[in-house]
This record gives sequence, structure tokens and C-alpha cells, in this order.
Amino acid sequence: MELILSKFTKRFGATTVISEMDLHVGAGEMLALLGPSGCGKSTTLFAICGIHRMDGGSLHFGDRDVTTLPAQRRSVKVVFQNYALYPHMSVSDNIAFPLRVKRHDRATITRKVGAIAELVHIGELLDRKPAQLSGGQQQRVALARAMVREPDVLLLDEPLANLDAKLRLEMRTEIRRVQRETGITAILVTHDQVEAMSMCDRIALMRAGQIEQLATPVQMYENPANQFVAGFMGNPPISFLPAHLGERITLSGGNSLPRPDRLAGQGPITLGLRPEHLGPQFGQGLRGTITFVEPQGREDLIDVRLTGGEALRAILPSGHGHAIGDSVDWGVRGDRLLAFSTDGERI
Amino acid sequence: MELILSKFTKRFGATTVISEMDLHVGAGEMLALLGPSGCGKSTTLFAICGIHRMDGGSLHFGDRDVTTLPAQRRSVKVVFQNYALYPHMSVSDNIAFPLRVKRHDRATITRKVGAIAELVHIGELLDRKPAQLSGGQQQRVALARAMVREPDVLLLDEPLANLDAKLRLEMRTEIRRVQRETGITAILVTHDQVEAMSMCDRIALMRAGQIEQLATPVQMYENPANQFVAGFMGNPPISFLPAHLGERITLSGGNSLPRPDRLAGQGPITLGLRPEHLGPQFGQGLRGTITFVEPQGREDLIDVRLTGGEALRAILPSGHGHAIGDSVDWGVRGDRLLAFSTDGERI
Amino acid sequence: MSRTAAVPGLRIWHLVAVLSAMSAPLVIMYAFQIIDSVASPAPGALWPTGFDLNNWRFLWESVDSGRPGIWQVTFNTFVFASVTSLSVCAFSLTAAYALSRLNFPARRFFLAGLIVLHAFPTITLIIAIFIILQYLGLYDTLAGVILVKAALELPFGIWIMKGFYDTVPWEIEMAGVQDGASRFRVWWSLVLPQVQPGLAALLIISFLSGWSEFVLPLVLAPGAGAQVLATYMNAVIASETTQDFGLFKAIGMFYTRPVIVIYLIFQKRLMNIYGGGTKG
Amino acid sequence: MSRTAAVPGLRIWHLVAVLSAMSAPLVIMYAFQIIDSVASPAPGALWPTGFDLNNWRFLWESVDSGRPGIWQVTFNTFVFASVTSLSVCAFSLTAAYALSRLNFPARRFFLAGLIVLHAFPTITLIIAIFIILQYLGLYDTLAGVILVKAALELPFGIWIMKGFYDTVPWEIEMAGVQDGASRFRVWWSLVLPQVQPGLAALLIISFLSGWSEFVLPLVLAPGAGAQVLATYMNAVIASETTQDFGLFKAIGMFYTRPVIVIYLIFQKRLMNIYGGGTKG
Repeated sequence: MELILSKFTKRFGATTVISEMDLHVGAGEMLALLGPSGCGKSTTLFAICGIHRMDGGSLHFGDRDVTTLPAQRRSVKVVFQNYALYPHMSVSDNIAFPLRVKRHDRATITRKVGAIAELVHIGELLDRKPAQLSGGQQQRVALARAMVREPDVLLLDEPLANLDAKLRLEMRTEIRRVQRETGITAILVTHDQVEAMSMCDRIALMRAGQIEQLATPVQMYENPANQFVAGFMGNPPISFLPAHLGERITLSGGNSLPRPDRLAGQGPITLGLRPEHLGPQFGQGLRGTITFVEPQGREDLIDVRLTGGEALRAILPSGHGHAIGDSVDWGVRGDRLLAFSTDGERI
Repeated sequence: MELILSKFTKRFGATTVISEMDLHVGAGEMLALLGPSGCGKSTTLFAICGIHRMDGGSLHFGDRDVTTLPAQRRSVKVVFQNYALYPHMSVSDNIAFPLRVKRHDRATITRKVGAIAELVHIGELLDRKPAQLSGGQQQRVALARAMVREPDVLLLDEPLANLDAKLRLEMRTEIRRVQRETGITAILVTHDQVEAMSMCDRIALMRAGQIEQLATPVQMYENPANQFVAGFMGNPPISFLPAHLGERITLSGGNSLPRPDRLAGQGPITLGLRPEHLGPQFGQGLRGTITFVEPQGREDLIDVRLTGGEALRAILPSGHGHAIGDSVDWGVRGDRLLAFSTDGERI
Repeated sequence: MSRTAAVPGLRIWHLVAVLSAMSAPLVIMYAFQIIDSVASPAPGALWPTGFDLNNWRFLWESVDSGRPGIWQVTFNTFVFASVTSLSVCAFSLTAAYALSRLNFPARRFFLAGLIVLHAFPTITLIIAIFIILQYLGLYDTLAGVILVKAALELPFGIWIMKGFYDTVPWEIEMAGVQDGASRFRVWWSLVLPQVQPGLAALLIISFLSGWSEFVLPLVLAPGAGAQVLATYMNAVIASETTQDFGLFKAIGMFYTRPVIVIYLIFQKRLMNIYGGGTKG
Repeated sequence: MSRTAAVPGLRIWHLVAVLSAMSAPLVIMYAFQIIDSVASPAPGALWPTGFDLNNWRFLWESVDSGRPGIWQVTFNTFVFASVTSLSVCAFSLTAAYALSRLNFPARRFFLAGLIVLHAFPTITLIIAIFIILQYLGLYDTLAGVILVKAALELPFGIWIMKGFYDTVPWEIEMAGVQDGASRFRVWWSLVLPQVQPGLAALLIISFLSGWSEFVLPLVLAPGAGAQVLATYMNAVIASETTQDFGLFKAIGMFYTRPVIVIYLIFQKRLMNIYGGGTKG
């Protein structure tokens, strides 16, 4: 089911948190609302599910206007960050609760609970209480409860925040699998760009109540609209360097890079350089000293201080042979160089 | 200052949690105690700092036996996971508290607090209350307070667990920088292998009260002692496949790999294959279907189901052009293949 | 486990000794009563000299012809305590939920008011209560005393229950609403089961408080019809014709027995009131 | 902010109305007293007919020659309430710390005991207390009543303070020990400041409770030397020679004024007792 949010405005008291936001989520699409805390992503989610009233604009599920419908009557479900399982009920009672409320008969309930439990792989846990489950299992139960009545839209509020690194990886894949298999329209709210990139078809990156860019993960990573987007996406993060655009791109300390043809104009710019686009494999051009080497297993993070004093970060496969204090003269991958005007817009 | 823990034993009631553990941390070294929850790493930390009494064994800081010394009189400091700042005191009072307790004069206190605040970059926050600081700033204050009396040994208990992804990256580098600049002996307790690898000189990987392997990060990643170590290190994790060692390494479904010379014997084995060692760049040999592609920005995680049904994971730089459902025939990097006996020992 | 080890400077036996010393007076007092009730004391002596069941005669004969029998009084006390505690629980459950969940303008004012009402000197209200009860025709009836007692206990009840409601995550209610349940259904099926330990504790505590109440029945229901054990005891000791310390102590034993029994049975449930937890 | 919006089904004015209705009886009672104290009622009528300050004569003349003046009694009440609350606070601070931090064997037993002690019918202990006080020479003295009142308030105090201590993270104490501070210094400099809001609330509440106490002074210090306001009021109403409802109500006003004043001044501090938080 398609979701269309138009000119959505939300105020808390005198503060306007979100003003005239538009968002369109296609049927069966999974979209990430990504952004730092306080950017308005949770507010948007709560407006969609009906917990917050909208102060302006409209919300449609398909052709149906649900702007003023109470939460109980919208066909939308939220998986909360803390799972919000009912602690006094068994797993199967938890999942069955939405069906019981709608007075489905016992046979239907048993069948549907069984089917959804199978889908999220918790068939053998149905008799347990939530307190007896691990974090990942609780997550699966919350997902099952949200999905059992086949809502039009599924909302996920930081669903992985309470899991440890390993489980996060696993549940990321799981949630995406369930979403794909059921073809449900889903919105994921998160502050973690890796989560957003790995789980979603498209990402809406928000800042201060505005959508900064709405694009696929790959587009957003390779072709950010502005400096904020470039800085938010990517781990380890991109390095920004002040530079001057002339015949060549000139940095302080005598370093310079060839100017890619696609960059127009001249004057002061901010150069954005992702760690994987700096290294000996790209020739030479930036001279400096290695200040830090952080092994990560299959690759190492390397901090470089250029002769002009700027700090840069590179990532190289392990076994590169460099150590702290080494002088280096590394090149960059010119076609991936990002440049921004001094007010942060992409050039 | 060197730290020597010999035959350390700890019991809680009738349960022996740790039995006869030996650990040697060199002067100025940073060592990680890594392991899943419940492995005894925190217990070891609390024994070193004097919160827990030791039920057996001895602890030396350099030549000094501190086994029975109360916590107040050991020159050791802990940075706790929740920072444990004193909420009613300003940042400078927090840092000065250990000095006030030792009745240093006012001038010395001001000087030392200023110096350490400079070191951890919180010089401008000295008048704030802890509640007015961000997570990363609180972390820095906790570090300053721990370091201000120049302890022999610094213990860090999951110091990054309460920070978000971006700050974690930043504080990881910061803590390591401070440790290097002061040359203090440090022990980091963590369950996150990336943290351990990127911050520490050596890692002690623990399981069920035992040290499974003690090695440098690179050694441990490339040359794990057993299947548990191989599975614990690396993100995305290694894939394990049942196989048979004969003329070649045979998998189910008709797949097989050439047998590396260094593998002796024959019979059933568990093959360990890291995601970065599988892909089209390593030739052919393993036939299967792509079941999932997770974009991560600069690279993609690719799940492959082999013709025999085994699930494998590969990691390729983005722009590889593969999509879900594609049939692939990929090779592996033979010199990095890990093999384990059926009881989990390395062959 | 780690807690114990965490406080190396404080010895445990030390603490047990201090706490025992602090509770000793109450224990000694109670021991005195047990001994005295079945003993015939030498006049003026602190220590009893013989064994005597005569003090327990109130169980089978009337102590004073002008007063109702012990069983009628016990029944009154039971009705008084249980109706009071049930009404307190019913009101607290609803009012505390509202206070915990809603942020209405006068919230702070109500909350602070609750504490003060709990500490308000009853005696200064007595006259007004007296007039109102007489006006309502409830003076000298058990119903009137119950009404007043319940009103006075309510602040405490609301305060306790609010603590328990506060521990129920807000998301659980929102999940229930998302699941299509009405507000009432959410409260009844999802929230209530989680504050049930607090409810049980409150029920017990307000029952005990009703059981122990003395001033209100004394002043507001002085007649013979609505006597409770506390006023009965007072009558025994105050009446010059039947004044008898041994008898008084025996009745005291009889009176406090339910408190001890409830304590022993519900010890674990009472514990729940600390921390307001949902661990049950 | 989000809380308000989160409960769409419940209207706020609705709730305010219900809560107001529930608090109405107490407010009405108090209003009655204010009006009555400065009015001369027609005999038997519910509504006053004229204005009269005669009821307040107790402030400048002695009501009854056999009794001490109002100012002496007020002073006694103040001493009783403040010494009681200070002792309760001092003991609760230490005992609650021990109960919160240590896991000694009888911990559960002590904790449940505390609740029951709080609900124990005082009247059944009166005889034993009476005997012990007489034995100690403290019968009919303010000191004796203070001792008993403090002992009876202690369970409540320990219980409140334990809640506050429980919110202080264990790591803060360990950090203090690591910093080289003694156990006492850790408690005094690091833990105490964080439970200070609870301490303030407890101080106020136990002061109010002492100020309102009636039964204990009545029974344990009936003489003229240790009169407090509650017993003074009782004497006024009970004495057949001076029985005067108007006077009684005026004294009641005088008596409850500190409660109202303390409530208005310390409203915010009293709020802290909810949740046992450290937000101050």
C-alpha cells in the first residue's frame, strides 16, 4: 500500500518541529527515515501511526485519507525500540492479542499465529514469556505481533538499537527478509546510516525537520546533495579539507591535486574525500605523515596528517606495511572526489 | 607499570567463575579482555582494581604485591561503562576529587586539573555539570578523572558501550591517543571485537573463565587458535562450512576446492571462510545463487547459497554488478582458508 | 553477588547488630504482651509470676453487659478494614493512572497536595467531618467512618499506585492502541496486570491500616453499634468498672494476631512495594 | 509534551473534574472551618449568620486556668515535631543506606518487617510502651513521647530513603573508593548529596506527621507539662466547662496553618519523593 504524506506540519507548543514536509513511499517499498537525534524523524513516525495529531497537511494510505483517523483504526503497526511486548502474556498470546481484539475465532487465531511465527522463525518459543527470550527473539516476537494482522504500513522505530553488534547484523537481514517476503510497505526510523543503507530501498535523510536528500543508498553515498549528507553517510566518515579551486585543486602546505573536468568555477571550496579513495594505489599528490593505524581485521584505518596540517583518513587492506610515523605521498581517486561550496552545497 | 596476574581464581558461592588464570600486561601496553557476556572478563577487571577479593592467586603491579591491598590503596583506576561522574559536582570538581582526597594543595590541583583537561580536550567545559555534557564529553571527563593521579594501571570497562556509532569511532581513537601519549598500562574490557582490534596492542579472548587465545589483533584475525576465536573475530563474521578433506576439499552439492599444502590428514573438517576471501577475483570453484545483497556504502555484503545448500557471505566493493538471484561461480583465496577439526581445534 | 563484595569496609554482622538493636524495642514490647496475657502478674511487678488463662475470658463471655460481644466487634473491624481497603484500591487505581499518564495543567499541584493531605492533622478536621456526617445521617454508623477513613487513606494509595504505573513503559500502551484495543481494554488487559503486585500490596497495607484505626471510630462512631476492636480495647481500659490490664493485653494479642498472620503470608507481596517493580 | 498527545482518548478537563470531585470533600471541610472560625453560627444551623472574632480569644487569654497557655503548647508541639523528624532522618539515612547497599542474609525479612511495623496498631502496644516508659522514668515527659513517635516513624523513613539510595548508581561509590576516599567520605561527599532531595522531603513529612500526632501524647503524656496542640484541642472539646465549637475551630485553624504554609513553601521539594529521582 502506497503512503503519501503531503505538507505535513507538526508543532509542539510554539515550536514548529516539522513544516510542510512531503514524503511518498511506494507500495512494497522499504524507506529509511535517517537523521541525527532531534531531526524530527520520530515525530514523523508518530504522526503516521496516529500517536501524534498532525497540525497541518494530509496523510493517505493508497486512496484512503487517514489524516484524522484514530490510531486504532489506521492499518499501521509500529515495532518499538524497546519491543513493547506485554510482559504478562506468553509469546503466542502477545502475537494473538491484535486478533483477539478484533474477535477473530479461535481457529483463525491459532492458524495465523502459527503462520506468522513460522515466518519470523519463533515457532518453538510460543509458550515462553517475553522475559525468557533473548533480545533478538523479543525483536522477532514484536515483528510477528506487528505483522499478524497484515497492516498496510509497518513502522520500525530504531528496531536494532537495543541489540548487540552480532545480533544487529542478523536481525537486519531478518527484518529485510520478512519485509520482502510479505511485500509490506515499511518505514524504518534510525540514526545509523549503515542500518539505513543495508536495509532500505530508499533513504530520506532528515535534518532539523527537513528532508535533505531522498535517494537510493548508492546514489546517496556516491552523489550526496550537500556536505551534511556526505558527512552523515559512510563509516569511517568522509574527511573534509579546505582547498582552493583554480588550475588545480590547491591545499595548504604545497599539496595539490589535478582538477577533475566536471568541477566548474573557482574560489575556495571544501573538498570531501572518502577514506577508500585515498591511498598508494591512486598514485601520488598528497604528502604527509601517518599519525595512527587502527587494525580492523581485514583492513586498517590509517590517519594521515598532511604537510599543511589537515587530518585525513584512509582505509587500506591489512598487510599494507605502513606504520605510525611513516612519511607518505598518496594519491586520490579523482572521479570520486566531492567538492562543496563554502556554504555546504555540492558543486 | 607491568601487571602480573598469576593463578587467579574467583568463586561466587559454590561456582568457580575463573580458575587459575595467568595474565601478563607489559608496561605501557594496552591489552583487551575480549569475550561474550558471562565469560569472566568483568570479574577479572574487578579483581584487578580491588572491588572483588581474589579467591586464589596473586596480583603484582611491577614488583609490588597488591593481592590483598584495598581498592583505595592500589594505584589503579577504572573508567566505568556509565562513566560514574559525580552528578552534583562540576567537571573540574569531578576531576579534582581524587586530588582533594589526597589533600594536594590548591595550586597543584588547579595545575593538574588544567593539564589533564587539556590532554583530553575538555578545557572549556570545566564549569559545567555532568548532566550538561554529551556522552562523548562525559567519557572524556571520566577519563580525565581516572588519569589525573597518574595511576599505574588504567582499566576501561566497556567505555564505548553507551555512545552512538559516530562518537564511538571518535572516542576509540581518543582513548588510544591518550593512552599512547601518557604511556600508561591499560586494560580494556569489551565484547566488541572491532573495539578490541582497533584500540589494543594485544587481545586476550576469553570464554567461560579461560583465555582462549592471547595474541596481537592481526595474529588473532589471521591465525586463530580455534573455531571459537575465528568465529568471534571479524565483522561480517566468518562462514563455517562442513567439508571433507581428501585429495581436494569436498563440499556437498558437487563443489570442491583445491587442497592447500599446509593442511595435513584427512576426514571431515569444518571450513572457515572469511567474506573478503570469497569472490570472482579469486577464480572459480564454488557454485551457488545470490540470496541477498546489502549495500554498505563503499562495499556490499552478498549472501550466497551454494548448490549444496550451505550459506556463505562475501564482501565486494560496490559497483560489482551482481543482483539477487544471480548464479555465481566464485573462487576463494586458498592461502587464507581456515580449517578446523570437528571438535573445533585448528588444523 | 557482586553487591556484597562491593562494600568491603562494612561488616555484615555489624549491620545486623545495629538493625536488631533498632528493632529490639518493638520486639521486646510484643514479647511482654505475649507473656503478660497468659500470666498473672504480681501487683506492680515487671515480671510475671504465674500462668493464667483468665485474661482470655473475653472470647467466651461478655466483658461488660453494656457492650457488644467480641465476635460482633471483630466482625465490625473486619468489615471496616476490608471495605475501606477495597474502596481505596478502586479509587487509587483509576486516579493514579490518570496522574501517571497525563500532563494536565494542575498535575504538580495535585501531586504535592496528595502528600500534604496524607500528613494533615485529622483532629482539626474532626469537627467539620462530624457536622457533615451528621448532616448526611452517617454519624455513629460504620458507613460514615469507612467513608472518612477511605478519603484519608486515598492520597497514600494514589501515591503508591502512581509509582507502579510510572514503571509501565508508555510504548506498551501505544502498542495496545495500535493493536486496535480501546483505551479501557488497554488499561484493563495490558496495564493492570503489570501493576497488580502494587495493588496487592496496597490492598494489604490499607487493610492493616483500617484494622488498626483508632481515632476515627472513637470520635465518629462512639455508640455500641459500630464498635471496632480499637475502641473496644479503649473502652475496656477506660471503663472504671472493668479496668483490667491483663484482659487488655489478651485482647491486644487477639487484635494483633491478623497483622502477624498477614505479614507472614504476604511477606513477599509486600516487598513489591519497594522499587515499584513489575517483577512480581 | 508527547505524553499529552499520547493519550488521545482521555480528555483532560474530564480528568480534572474527577480529581476535583474526589478532593472536594476535604476542601469543603476546610472551607467550613475557615468560615466557622470567624462566624457566630445560629444554634443547630449549618450556615453561619454573623462575623465574630471572639473564637480567636485563645491567642491572648488562657482558655482554662488548669492548662498552659497556647504559646507554651505551640512551643511543645514544635519541639516534639522537630526533634522527632530530625531523629527519624538521622536514623533513616544510615539504616536505609545499609539496607540499600548490602545483601545480608535477613535483608528481605527486615524490609517486609518495616512495612508491617508501619501498619502495626499502635494501641495494642500502648500498654507495653506505657510500662517501659514508666520504668525509664520517661512517662508524661515530652522526651518519652518523642522517643516512641520517632521509633514508630522510623520504618516509613527508612523505606523512603532506601528508595532514593537505590537510584544512586553503584559505580559512583566504586569510583569514589578508587579515587582513594574512605567509605565514610564516599557516603558523605558523593552519595548524600544525591539523596538530599529525599532527605528534605522526609524531613518535612515527618515534621508534619509529628505536628499532627494525637494519640501518643494523649496517652503517654496526659499531664499539663507536655501538652501539644492536638491534646490541647482535645481538652478544649472534651472539657465540659469550656466546650465551645467555635473556639475549637479557631484553634484548629491556628493548628493547621503551619501545614498549609509548609506545603506552599516546599511544594517542589515534596514532589521529589515521587520516583525517588535525583533531578532535584
